[in-house]
Amino acid sequence: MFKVENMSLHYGEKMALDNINIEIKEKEVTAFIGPSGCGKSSFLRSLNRMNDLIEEAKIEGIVKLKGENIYDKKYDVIDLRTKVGMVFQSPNPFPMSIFENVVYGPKRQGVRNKKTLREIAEKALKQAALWEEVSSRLNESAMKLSGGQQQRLCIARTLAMEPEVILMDEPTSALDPIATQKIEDLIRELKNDYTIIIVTHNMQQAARISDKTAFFYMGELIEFDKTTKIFNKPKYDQTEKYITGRFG
Amino acid sequence: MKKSIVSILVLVLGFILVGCNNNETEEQKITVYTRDTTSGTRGAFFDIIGLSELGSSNEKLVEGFVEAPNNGEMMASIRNDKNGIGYISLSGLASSNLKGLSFNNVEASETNVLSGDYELKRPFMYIRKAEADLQTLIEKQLVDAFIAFMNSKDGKEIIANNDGIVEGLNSAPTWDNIKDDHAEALATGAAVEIHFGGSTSVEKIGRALSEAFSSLAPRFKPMHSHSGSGAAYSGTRSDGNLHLGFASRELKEEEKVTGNYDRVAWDAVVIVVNKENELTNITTSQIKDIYLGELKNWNDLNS
Amino acid sequence: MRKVKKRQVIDLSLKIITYLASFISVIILGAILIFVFSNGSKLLSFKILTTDYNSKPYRLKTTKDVEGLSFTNPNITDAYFSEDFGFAVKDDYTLEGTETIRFVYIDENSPLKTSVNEQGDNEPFKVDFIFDSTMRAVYKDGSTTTIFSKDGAKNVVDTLNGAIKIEAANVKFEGGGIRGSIITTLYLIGLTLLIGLPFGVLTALYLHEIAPQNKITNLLRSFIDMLTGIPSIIFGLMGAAFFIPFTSLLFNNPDMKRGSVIAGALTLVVIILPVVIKATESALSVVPKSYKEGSLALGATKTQTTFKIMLPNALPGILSGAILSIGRIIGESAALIFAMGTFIGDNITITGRSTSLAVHIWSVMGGEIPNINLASTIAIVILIVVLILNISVKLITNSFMKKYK
Amino acid sequence: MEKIKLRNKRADKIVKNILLVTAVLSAVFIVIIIGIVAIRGLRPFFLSYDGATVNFFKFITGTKYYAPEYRIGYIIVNTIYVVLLAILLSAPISVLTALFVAKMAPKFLSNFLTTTIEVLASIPSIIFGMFGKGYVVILVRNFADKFGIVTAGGQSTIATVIVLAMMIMPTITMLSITAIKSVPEDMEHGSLALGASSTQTMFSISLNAAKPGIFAGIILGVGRALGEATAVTMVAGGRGSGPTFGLFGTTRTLTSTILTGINEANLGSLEYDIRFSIGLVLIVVILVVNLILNGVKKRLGKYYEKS
Repeated sequence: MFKVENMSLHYGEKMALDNINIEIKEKEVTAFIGPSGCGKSSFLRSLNRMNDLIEEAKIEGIVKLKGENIYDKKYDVIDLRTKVGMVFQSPNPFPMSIFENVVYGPKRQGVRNKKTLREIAEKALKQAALWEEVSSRLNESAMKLSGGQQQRLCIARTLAMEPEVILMDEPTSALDPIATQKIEDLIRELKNDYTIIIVTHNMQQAARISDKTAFFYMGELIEFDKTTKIFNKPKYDQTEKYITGRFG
Repeated sequence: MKKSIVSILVLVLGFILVGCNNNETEEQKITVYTRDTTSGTRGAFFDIIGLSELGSSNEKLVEGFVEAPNNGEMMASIRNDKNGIGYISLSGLASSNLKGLSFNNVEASETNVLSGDYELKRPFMYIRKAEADLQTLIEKQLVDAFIAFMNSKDGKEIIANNDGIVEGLNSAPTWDNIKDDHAEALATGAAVEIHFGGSTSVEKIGRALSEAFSSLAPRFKPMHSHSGSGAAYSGTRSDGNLHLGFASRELKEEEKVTGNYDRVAWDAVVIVVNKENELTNITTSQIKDIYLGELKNWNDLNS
Repeated sequence: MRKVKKRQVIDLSLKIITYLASFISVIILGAILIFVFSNGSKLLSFKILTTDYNSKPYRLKTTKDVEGLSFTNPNITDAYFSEDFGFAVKDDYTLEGTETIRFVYIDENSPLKTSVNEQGDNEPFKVDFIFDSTMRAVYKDGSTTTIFSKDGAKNVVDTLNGAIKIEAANVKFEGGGIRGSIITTLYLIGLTLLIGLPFGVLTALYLHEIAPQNKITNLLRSFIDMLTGIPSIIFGLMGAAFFIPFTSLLFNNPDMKRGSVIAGALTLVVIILPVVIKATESALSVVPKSYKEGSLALGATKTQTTFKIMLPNALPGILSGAILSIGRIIGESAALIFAMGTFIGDNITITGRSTSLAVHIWSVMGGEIPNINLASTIAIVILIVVLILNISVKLITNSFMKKYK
Repeated sequence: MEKIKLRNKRADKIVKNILLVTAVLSAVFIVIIIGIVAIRGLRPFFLSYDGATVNFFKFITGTKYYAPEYRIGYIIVNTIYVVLLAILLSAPISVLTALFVAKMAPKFLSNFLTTTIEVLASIPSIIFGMFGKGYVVILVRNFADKFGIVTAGGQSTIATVIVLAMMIMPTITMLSITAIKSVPEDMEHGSLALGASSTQTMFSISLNAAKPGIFAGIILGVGRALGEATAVTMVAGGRGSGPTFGLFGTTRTLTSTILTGINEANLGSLEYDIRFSIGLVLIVVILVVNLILNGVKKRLGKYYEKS
């Protein structure tokens, strides 16, 4: 799905990512772990060019999505974001009804027909395991939902775009354990249809739900391998120290 | 939310269209201008052309008439409206740069007014507040002196200088001969506010007279506030705020009851049109039809 | 690809509409400033700021017989010179744009220099006098001819040809200046701040520092907030119905029943009260809590703390409140038309009637022929003062904020 | 030491009471205002002015305004009509300007525009009136002449609407700018992440989320437009009858009726006191309009209260 070759990222003079090389397979859950400020979130945001919003961010190297370099001038960023959805750390539903939130994406792409919109909404909410809780009150304000429900709503609206990849930037750090559990089950569900890349502080979470794990440290990709291998016998001692919680 | 905004918009546009189409758009349509109901010029004008009931009510006036609150607005509107017709005081014609029409083939000039040939003749009158209603003696003395000055040769000269038509200019005594009868009024002392008001047609003459008189009587402090001839009577009643009110029309019977009134000068009402209008004369029946709405277009007039 | 194209077109058109809309405000400000400065600059001069509004009329007559005198013609362009009396006049316009005749030259030993006024004291004709009334020429045989100003300047000189005296000459020193209104505006600012500022500051101090946070205080606060919602015309009605009778009783002067400067100032006090209170309260809330606690900890009473610690630190806020009030006072028109009337005065007294600059514009624009030039000149004065006030408020609030950042 | 402490305590008490009195006094002014206007305003309906008492129902519903029956029914309709048009004209422009300044414009341009709007906001209403009467009215007249439409020298509803719109635009724009700037950034990122373009995000998210703030600005604008007197009187034309819906017909609002001819009216006459009744009606209209708008704002805001 993603092929990244010696990519680096600078915020003005400060170097955030240094010479990252990674390849992310389809329909797998890849977790990015590492101490805060190690650049894992910055890297995640480069995959759907959300870093473009920051003026002084400068990207070098190649980031290929299914063979095409997404930082190529001709590559349409809108098209990229319809393919690569993103869920943020704290839930950010729009100040509209639940229904409007979910169909927001498709509407912006020009889908107008009422029936298709209702279908998309139902499918996405079911996928996000939110349908039963909200099916009767779709016109109510999304702001009234609980934290966990709101996060699942954000996932639902991303799914409504039928993306190929879903990026998740510490999706459960703002949620209580029960809601976190629901999100993790949901991610296991989604694995069969979508490629998921998740940034997390919670190593148990990474161990539980991810197939592959990448360990970042000080802007460098230290180690990238199967999750079982990383958590049992990591190749580099930095990874081992971080996993056993001696620093970070 | 979007639906409600759209509905308001449609509603408002409907109103605008409804309102808009009652403004006729044919080229030659006559726009009729008139003064407000308090104006003396209006009263005199409608009385003389035989529509006196129009003097105080807009009931039968032509649809779409435009009301001007004073002489200045009337002049400004007709100056900017090629199809406009209205009436102003002869004393204002010179400075109005509008075209004055002759009435029944008699030109509106001083001689024709004095001789009576020009029918739209009307007096400039004044009413003074009754002595009993004045608070202080000095106010009475100042008003007496002012009226004496107004009727003196000097006063009449000033009235003539402001296009008022005066009789007996040369026979009137000069101020120097009569000023001794008003010694107390002309003495120095604390300023006394004397309020003038009433007709806007007489305002120019009123201000010129009061300005000249204030150089004669140090205590005399004139305050002018003119709104229309109607205020001449109401302003000089006991609760009114005027010492002396001017009217640019013959006084009604109930306005003469106090007996403190007289004529300042003669004036005339002249029918005016925009400079570009080729019309030069108008008859009584034509002007009546225009104001009643029977005659709507300029070309019907010339036939 | 067709769908992408359509969206880009919509996006572009929305962007263009937004660009255009946002420049409308610039166009409006530009139009207003150009209109005001182009119309107002003609009359803007030191003279207009210092001359009275009402012209000073004189009635003069020459005393000396002019038999056989003759004077040299100074040949002033398009002016008419009278050899007999040694003066030159020309057709001109007054400040208010009406036609008049103006004296442009009077010879040193012209008889007009020794003319006498109505009370008999020596009052010479002066250059810049205007003549828009009548005078009489007196001839050797005692006969007289009336000279009308409406017949123009040339006629004045021609009629005086061969005359030996001038009598009953109504001339005047031109008015049209805005000195009176400027002084009235300064009186208003002074009086209103003198009464309104302490009132507002004390109220703010009470609400913010002393008042127990309970229902009554909230009620007081909501009443004061309601004051901001009242339009200025309603303040005018209140001024006319409450302050005018109150002031004419206070000074027991019946002449004040049509309004006075003090009645206007009191009305303005009520208008600026919420402005001062809000500015003071916001300044008080920025002062760090630690100052207050420090003072109380040292045994100072509540009021001592308020006056010794809180008030001094809130002074910049109060100052910006005062400046905002000045802006409101200068700009106020509807309320003052009711409370002070629209008579433009010259010798300004607290109990007398005159107009502020804003109301001066109102009465000049309301006349038969609105005098745009004079109104725009006054508008320039108001705009300049308002701009200076705005800038100073910005400077104060910035420095005040920096101090506590 | 004891005496001083005693004196301090007493001084403290006295000063506190003085402050309380001033606070109560400043709060009492609003009661005086409403009271005075109400008392003087209701007099024409109860007392007789040399024989004429005004019938309240005719006063509220009539379509002609001249002595001695003062009917202001049509004036109320005119006032609301003019203010509504002024809002419809100025709100879109203000909101778009605010969006441009808050989101689209480069730094120097947004500073320049913000200063322009601040200067416009500080211009007193009398100068707007003067500009209206000296320029806008002439513009309207020339425009109408071109299409052969009759105007009374240009004084008309459209001129009033334009002047009012110019005056309330800065108020709405400034409040809208703060509202749009306070929209949380992650909401906008959320929209961008769903493949919405930056323009789409601005219009459907930034504007949408800022709606309560923008509406507050509009409510303030309506308040100012309803209360404006001098500028409106100079351009409205003072029509004596019937509600005017035509854009080029002269009109008359509650405030211009109160203000016109105030010098000539004799103190205590019906012509003077009727202005207080109109003032009372104006206060009621402002209260009602504010209640309605706040109701709409609450209904509008139902999507914003956090759970």
